[in-house]
Amino acid sequence: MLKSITKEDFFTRVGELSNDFEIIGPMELPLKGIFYQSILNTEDLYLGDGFAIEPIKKFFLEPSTRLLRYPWKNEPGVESFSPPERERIAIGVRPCEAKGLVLLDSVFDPPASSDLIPNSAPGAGKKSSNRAGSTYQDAFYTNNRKRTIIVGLACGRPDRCCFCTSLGVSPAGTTGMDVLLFEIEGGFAIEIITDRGKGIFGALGKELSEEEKKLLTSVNNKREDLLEKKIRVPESMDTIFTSDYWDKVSRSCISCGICTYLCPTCHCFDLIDERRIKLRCYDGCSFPHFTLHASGENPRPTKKERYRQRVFHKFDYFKINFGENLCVGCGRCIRFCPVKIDIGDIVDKAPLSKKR
Amino acid sequence: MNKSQIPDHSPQKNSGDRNLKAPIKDFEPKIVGFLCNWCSYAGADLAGTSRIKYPPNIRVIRVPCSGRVNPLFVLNCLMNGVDGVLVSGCHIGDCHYSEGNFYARRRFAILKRLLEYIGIDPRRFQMAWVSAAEGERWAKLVGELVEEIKEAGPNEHFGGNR
Amino acid sequence: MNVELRKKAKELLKTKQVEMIIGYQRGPDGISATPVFITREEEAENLIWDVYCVYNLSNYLKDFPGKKIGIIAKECDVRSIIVLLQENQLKRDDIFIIGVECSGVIAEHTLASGKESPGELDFDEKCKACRPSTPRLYDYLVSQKDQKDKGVLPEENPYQDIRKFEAKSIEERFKFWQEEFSRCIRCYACRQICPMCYCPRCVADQTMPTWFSRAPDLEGNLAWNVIRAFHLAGRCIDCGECERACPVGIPLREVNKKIEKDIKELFDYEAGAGVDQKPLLSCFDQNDPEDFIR
Amino acid sequence: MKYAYYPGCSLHSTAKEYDLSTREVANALGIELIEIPDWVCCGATPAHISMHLLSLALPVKNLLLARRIGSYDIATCCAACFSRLKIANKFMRDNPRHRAKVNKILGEEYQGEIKVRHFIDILINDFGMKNLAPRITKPLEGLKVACYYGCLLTRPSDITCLDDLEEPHLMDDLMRVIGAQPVNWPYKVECCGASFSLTKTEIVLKLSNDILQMACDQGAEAIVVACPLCQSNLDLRQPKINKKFKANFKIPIFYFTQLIGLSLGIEPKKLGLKKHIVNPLPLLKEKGLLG
Amino acid sequence: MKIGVFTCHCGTNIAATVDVEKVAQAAAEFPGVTFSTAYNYMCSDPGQNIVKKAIKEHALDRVVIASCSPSLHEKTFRKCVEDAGINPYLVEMANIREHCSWVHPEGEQTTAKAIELVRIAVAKVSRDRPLEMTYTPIEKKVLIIGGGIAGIQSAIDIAFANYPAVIVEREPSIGGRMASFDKTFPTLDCAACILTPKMVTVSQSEHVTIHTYSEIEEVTGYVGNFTVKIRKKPRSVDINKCTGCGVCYGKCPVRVPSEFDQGLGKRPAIYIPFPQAVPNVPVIDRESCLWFTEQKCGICQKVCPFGAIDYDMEDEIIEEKFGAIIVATGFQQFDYSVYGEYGYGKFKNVITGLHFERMVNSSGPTGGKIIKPSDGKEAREVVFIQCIGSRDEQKGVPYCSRLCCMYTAKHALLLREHNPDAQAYVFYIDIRAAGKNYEEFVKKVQDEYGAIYLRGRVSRIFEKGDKLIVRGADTLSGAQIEIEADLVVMATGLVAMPDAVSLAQMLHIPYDQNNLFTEAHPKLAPVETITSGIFLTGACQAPKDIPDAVATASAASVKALGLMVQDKLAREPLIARVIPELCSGCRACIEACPFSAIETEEIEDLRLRRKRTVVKVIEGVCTGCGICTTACRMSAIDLEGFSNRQIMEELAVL
Repeated sequence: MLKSITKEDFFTRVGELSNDFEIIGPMELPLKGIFYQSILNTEDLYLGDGFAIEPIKKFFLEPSTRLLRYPWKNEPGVESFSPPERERIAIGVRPCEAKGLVLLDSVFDPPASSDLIPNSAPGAGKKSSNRAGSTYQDAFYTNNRKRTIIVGLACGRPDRCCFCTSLGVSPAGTTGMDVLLFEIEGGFAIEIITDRGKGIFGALGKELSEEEKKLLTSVNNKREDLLEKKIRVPESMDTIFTSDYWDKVSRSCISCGICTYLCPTCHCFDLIDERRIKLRCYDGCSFPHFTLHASGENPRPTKKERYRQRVFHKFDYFKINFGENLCVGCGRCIRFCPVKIDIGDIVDKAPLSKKR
Repeated sequence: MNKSQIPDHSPQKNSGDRNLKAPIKDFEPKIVGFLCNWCSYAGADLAGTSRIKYPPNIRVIRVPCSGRVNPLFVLNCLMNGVDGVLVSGCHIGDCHYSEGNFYARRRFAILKRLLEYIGIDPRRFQMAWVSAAEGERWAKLVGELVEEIKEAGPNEHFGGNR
Repeated sequence: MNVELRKKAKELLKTKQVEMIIGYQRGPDGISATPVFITREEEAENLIWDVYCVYNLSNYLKDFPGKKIGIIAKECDVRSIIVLLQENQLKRDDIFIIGVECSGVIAEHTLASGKESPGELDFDEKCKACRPSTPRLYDYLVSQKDQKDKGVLPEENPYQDIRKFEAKSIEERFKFWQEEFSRCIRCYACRQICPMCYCPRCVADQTMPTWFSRAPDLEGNLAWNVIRAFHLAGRCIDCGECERACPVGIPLREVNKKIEKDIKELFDYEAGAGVDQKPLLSCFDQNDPEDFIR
Repeated sequence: MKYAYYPGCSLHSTAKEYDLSTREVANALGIELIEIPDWVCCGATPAHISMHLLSLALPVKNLLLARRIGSYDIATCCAACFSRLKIANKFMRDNPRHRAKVNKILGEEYQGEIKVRHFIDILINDFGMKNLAPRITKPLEGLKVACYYGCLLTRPSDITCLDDLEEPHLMDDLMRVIGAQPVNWPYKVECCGASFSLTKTEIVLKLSNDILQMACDQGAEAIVVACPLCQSNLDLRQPKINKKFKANFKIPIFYFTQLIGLSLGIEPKKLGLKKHIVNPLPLLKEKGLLG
Repeated sequence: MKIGVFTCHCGTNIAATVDVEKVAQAAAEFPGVTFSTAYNYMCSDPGQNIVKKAIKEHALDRVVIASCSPSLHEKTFRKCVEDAGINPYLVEMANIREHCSWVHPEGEQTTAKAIELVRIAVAKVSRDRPLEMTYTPIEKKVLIIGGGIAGIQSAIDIAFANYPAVIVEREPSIGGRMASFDKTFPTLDCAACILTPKMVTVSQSEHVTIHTYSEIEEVTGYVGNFTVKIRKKPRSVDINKCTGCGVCYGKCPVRVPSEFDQGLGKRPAIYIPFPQAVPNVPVIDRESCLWFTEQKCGICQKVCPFGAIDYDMEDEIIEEKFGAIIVATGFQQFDYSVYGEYGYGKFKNVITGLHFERMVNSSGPTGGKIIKPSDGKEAREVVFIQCIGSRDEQKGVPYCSRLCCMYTAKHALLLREHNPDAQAYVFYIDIRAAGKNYEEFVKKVQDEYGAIYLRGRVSRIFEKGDKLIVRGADTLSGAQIEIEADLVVMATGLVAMPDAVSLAQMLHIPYDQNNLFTEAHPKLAPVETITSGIFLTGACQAPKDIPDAVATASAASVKALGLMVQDKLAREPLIARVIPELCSGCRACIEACPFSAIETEEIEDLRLRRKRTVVKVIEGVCTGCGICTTACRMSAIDLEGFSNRQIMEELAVL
């Protein structure tokens, strides 16, 4: 269903919704950038062309989640934390980030049991789905997914780091969205995708005329052309596992967590005990201690192995397990890398022809 | 196994929804004191043997030397809602290990200024020299600390979620 | 001067004085500079040195223990090499410092605004507190005859902003840092890019004991950022890399500078003054100030 | 070689001959002295015992005036001026509190950066004795002199930083270069009583008598000084001393610049040799140093 | 983990204000606590038996005693649990008496605090680690650096206990400063008469080895195990062949000023410093010997009946191991030539006290006549000036040299004895004669020997004719004084040897702003240094007269012997421990350690798969202060007994 609404109407409706929902959306902090935050005043919502620094992931797979607690008592015992019961609407989510959530679903909320989110099915027709065969559902992640309606915003001005089209994501893609907004003159074109979306915005706006629809389609088609960066994604990379290519491309890596923490699809975590609470916190394969064993042995002792792991997880292993690349081409890891390492380039230029 | 469910509120913590501690009127601050074994701890012992009364708000952690006190200990206390931290050692020149308090003095001069800069009330982190002969001084010091930290109020910025 | 630089690099590689040269090359965007690691003579043609060479490459020296490394270093980078030498993380004989005269580098974040030429771009904040100069330690100097006068002027009072901030109320100060630190995602880019953060296992990563929370909440973030700065006391040479690397724009230099100012005032100590300098916190003066002690 | 020249009040009045001879010597050696325009009192005795701030502000005022004509070191001859300017510089460098006050009074920023030099220092360290020696056309051979340094030239030594505190030798060195024969005597830095010059003259007479006596005992035929107050006490008061102590001193008191001037072949008239109470000309004639 | 908590009533000392039973009940609820009880006097035998019995019956493996201060009974309970089979370092004490019951009133709050103190102790004990005492072997030999009276006395004491001692002396003979003194105050014994027998004793002792004309080159190691390199300078005379017959120095054609006689007399190029020298073997001064300066002469070699002269002798470096080191390097005289008002040391007739000692000595260069060095005429008017260099913060040292008052008085007395017509004038600031019979002695010199004492400083000395004019103030009468003196004697102060700092750095012992070696504690450990196994005696620590030097020498010997008599050196295991995986090798700890107890070592890094340098703690040397633990940013050094985990656990339960 495609409709158009004025900005005023849209924000009024968001204001109404904030009575029943927590509104999450991008907010611009002067000199700092754009951040997804809990929005208390609808005027704070930033729906321009800029991208948030952190992806929407942090509201689903949280940077730290408190799982359980074991009090300082003689009697052994565990108290687990229950996921919070609050309904949310995430506004301004980009197509790449929404696609990222769908990819995360395959790990934390596998499709077999996830009937609440219709669009979460992994790409049909791919060679295999969920080879891992996992049916584990993470209570916290699933809860966040179930209780959050996603209102997307199509991209108007991709920057030089964006390469989503190379990963099958479109700047106007609807995967993972309940509603998608297109900025048009005087307001938004609004595409209602799911029933949940209809539930909150269904009564709003007026149908688009055929002409307007046509215009929108043509604009949407042009959106893809705005992307300068195109990369070639190989089917498999296992021929170059032992190549010294990895040594070369990882040399300038400083082993920080920017690329993994800001990635909409990275989902490695660590379980930590702090003051008798068990926490789940982000972890990243780029950190030197990522796979450090208690014995002191580390199977990935250098940047080379760790960087290769990151690329392989995204463009090889995940594909084997879930049939898709674990990358949505959002460009964050390139944009924010302090030493300008470009994963797109590295994948694109991987010397695949070299046989093992 | 004793298993129960406890609700967790917003993982995105805002300082606003921190539970305030007891109202300031009845506020009894919790103070942690790191005391060197040879002077300050012995001074506190002397206050005991001399039966000099002082408020019970201080918890003493015995360390061999003020030079043993890691700033991370102090930070850990403050971040977990302790209302005041005291590091106390031998007077300069009296250190049992001859130099420990010199290092402590330098280290905490920097930390104290840094904490103030970050916006932590300077009353919450203090340093003192108390000798083994200064039982009276120890008692007086604790009394003054408790008063000062009562004035500063509960350390409500931190530790509310723990 | 790039010609001279490349010539020297080739010579060093050819005569096997070094096995590798760490330097700068033009980045994929055609404007900015990125690190490059050169082992063959012909690669030396990629070397550049100009106002876009922001990075402190000394951070990479620890990646090649036992190897003879040539490194291109400006004054601030050299200061960090000096601290690394002080702290026995490098052997002087293992490194060949190709010093470059620097009259300031650009503020990299302003590149994003679409400005490109040096004239339009701002100089990095760190350069405003630094006198344009020749490195204090080098094995070979590439002088910058043509660019000398383009330098930024040293700030009259390098700690003016710090003093201004100190004058604010304690609540204001707390509110400011609470907001700044609240954005911290604990990606540790500040640590990883810092040449001084070479600890085999940072206290932030230790679990026996866990020193402070690893969760990116107020307590964990404040503890991390305070300790990061504290552990750099007397060691931070203000290369500004931490602040540049921070993806969420936390003004980390304002914490570092605060300590820098304090130790100057309290102990008349300046980081990176010389290879034989004793570590700030491993020495003392009988007359260190103690007016804060009761 | 250019210096901002601060003569001070004595050199414009009672010690005119010191000023004259200094300028002549400087001129002969190609040392350019630019007199600081509108210079004021250096803040000696009256100021520094009555108001500390004034005693700093006055010399700093002069230093600031000197700064206006360019960045030259200051040359001065009077030991008291030298001392005051040096002391002011030290305060301005090391004492932020005083610096702030003085700067506020004078409305200019000054941090003690201008160098204050005594003319002896300039001759020895800038011009150099090696360069001086070949210029000597009339060496003062056979003239036995006692170099008398007085109190302010070397004291306090951490401020003046000029010569050895107890056993100064710079003037002796200069005398040797110009061919005179300095005697070894113990009263080089004895007090001449200058501070009591007007209030308790009898003390001055006693102390100056001792100095004259010691100089004569050690065989000196003349005394060489670098301070207008020393000169006036030893020269002006000789008749009174002779009367009081029934002595018969007739020992000329020269400024070192006068003797250097003579050795450079400058006419005695230009050096103000006639301005002394004890006429030095008979001695010089006797020694054959006037022809 | 099975923790037992034992709460003590301490009669009513604790029980009067703390509900002890409630504390015991609360403790039972703490994690890991499987037994909790209270008793009237826990430290008594029955109390300790309760602990032991509970350990056995409840198979406890850790114990918390809630009672008094650990400074009182920590050792008691360590022993107690050890008897019951638990590692003694698995005990913690909660100080609920000194820090709780005695300082707070009776009430809820006090009991609550006691419970919390127990809680903290339980948390700490849960992170305790079993520790073992460490033992290091001891090399049974003592090194004595310096062969003056202090060093000689130390050697005699150690030899008396049948332990070997080695004296290293820089000069060709032992004896030190005392050998050049004439008489000693206040008894006026002849210095040589009381020193020489000691020199002979020490040289004849089978337990003492003497290396004269030798210096310390390098010191490594730690208490019980010092390795010392000694440089033996070439004497050019074979000490084993020489019999001390003296033919060689009788025939030597060279004459140079004698150091022993302070330049007042002359000696040949091959010489013994003084007749009683030990060893009685000459040495060739290569700087003045014609063989070495002009490659001619060689008379001594020709005349020596034993072929002992060896011109080709070279430096020899020997290495020995020692268990303890006694430092007895003594002092030097303050150099008074910094004083311009006293003529910068240029006046011939201004001399120092040591000159005077040689002059007044009847076997000295003047045969006991007190003369003016300028013309050799007898001196009648002699001015003594005290505090030369002492108590002078500008040009000298701030401290009082302690013995100048006494030796000046002695000199004034000897002056009159040697020349009844002479007159002594003594300028002083204060007379400090605190010692047995000292004040009496000074009084005697004033009353019976007519020395004129003038309280004030000398402002100037200058030569006038063949006299010295000494101008000074007598502050008691307020008069200015001028004395026409024949001789001025400077009572120069005692200052550190010129190379004291380099020796201190070699030994890793601290020194003060005057370069005097610093004792471990000014009152309670006056002969120890903070470096265990190194002791101080004599004037290298502070100015000392002979009785004090001898007393500290014996004290230092006893301390060294205390080490010698032990089989092994037992050390508390509460010391620092390095976690090599965390160590970066930055050596901040080495810089900070006051005891030099940390050194570097190379390890194989599993994670990096390469060798790298880290630090390690020298167990015998570490005192457990923990300064290193905070100097280490990466927390790679921990302190047993007060470990990071223990303290953080204590903080976690607050």
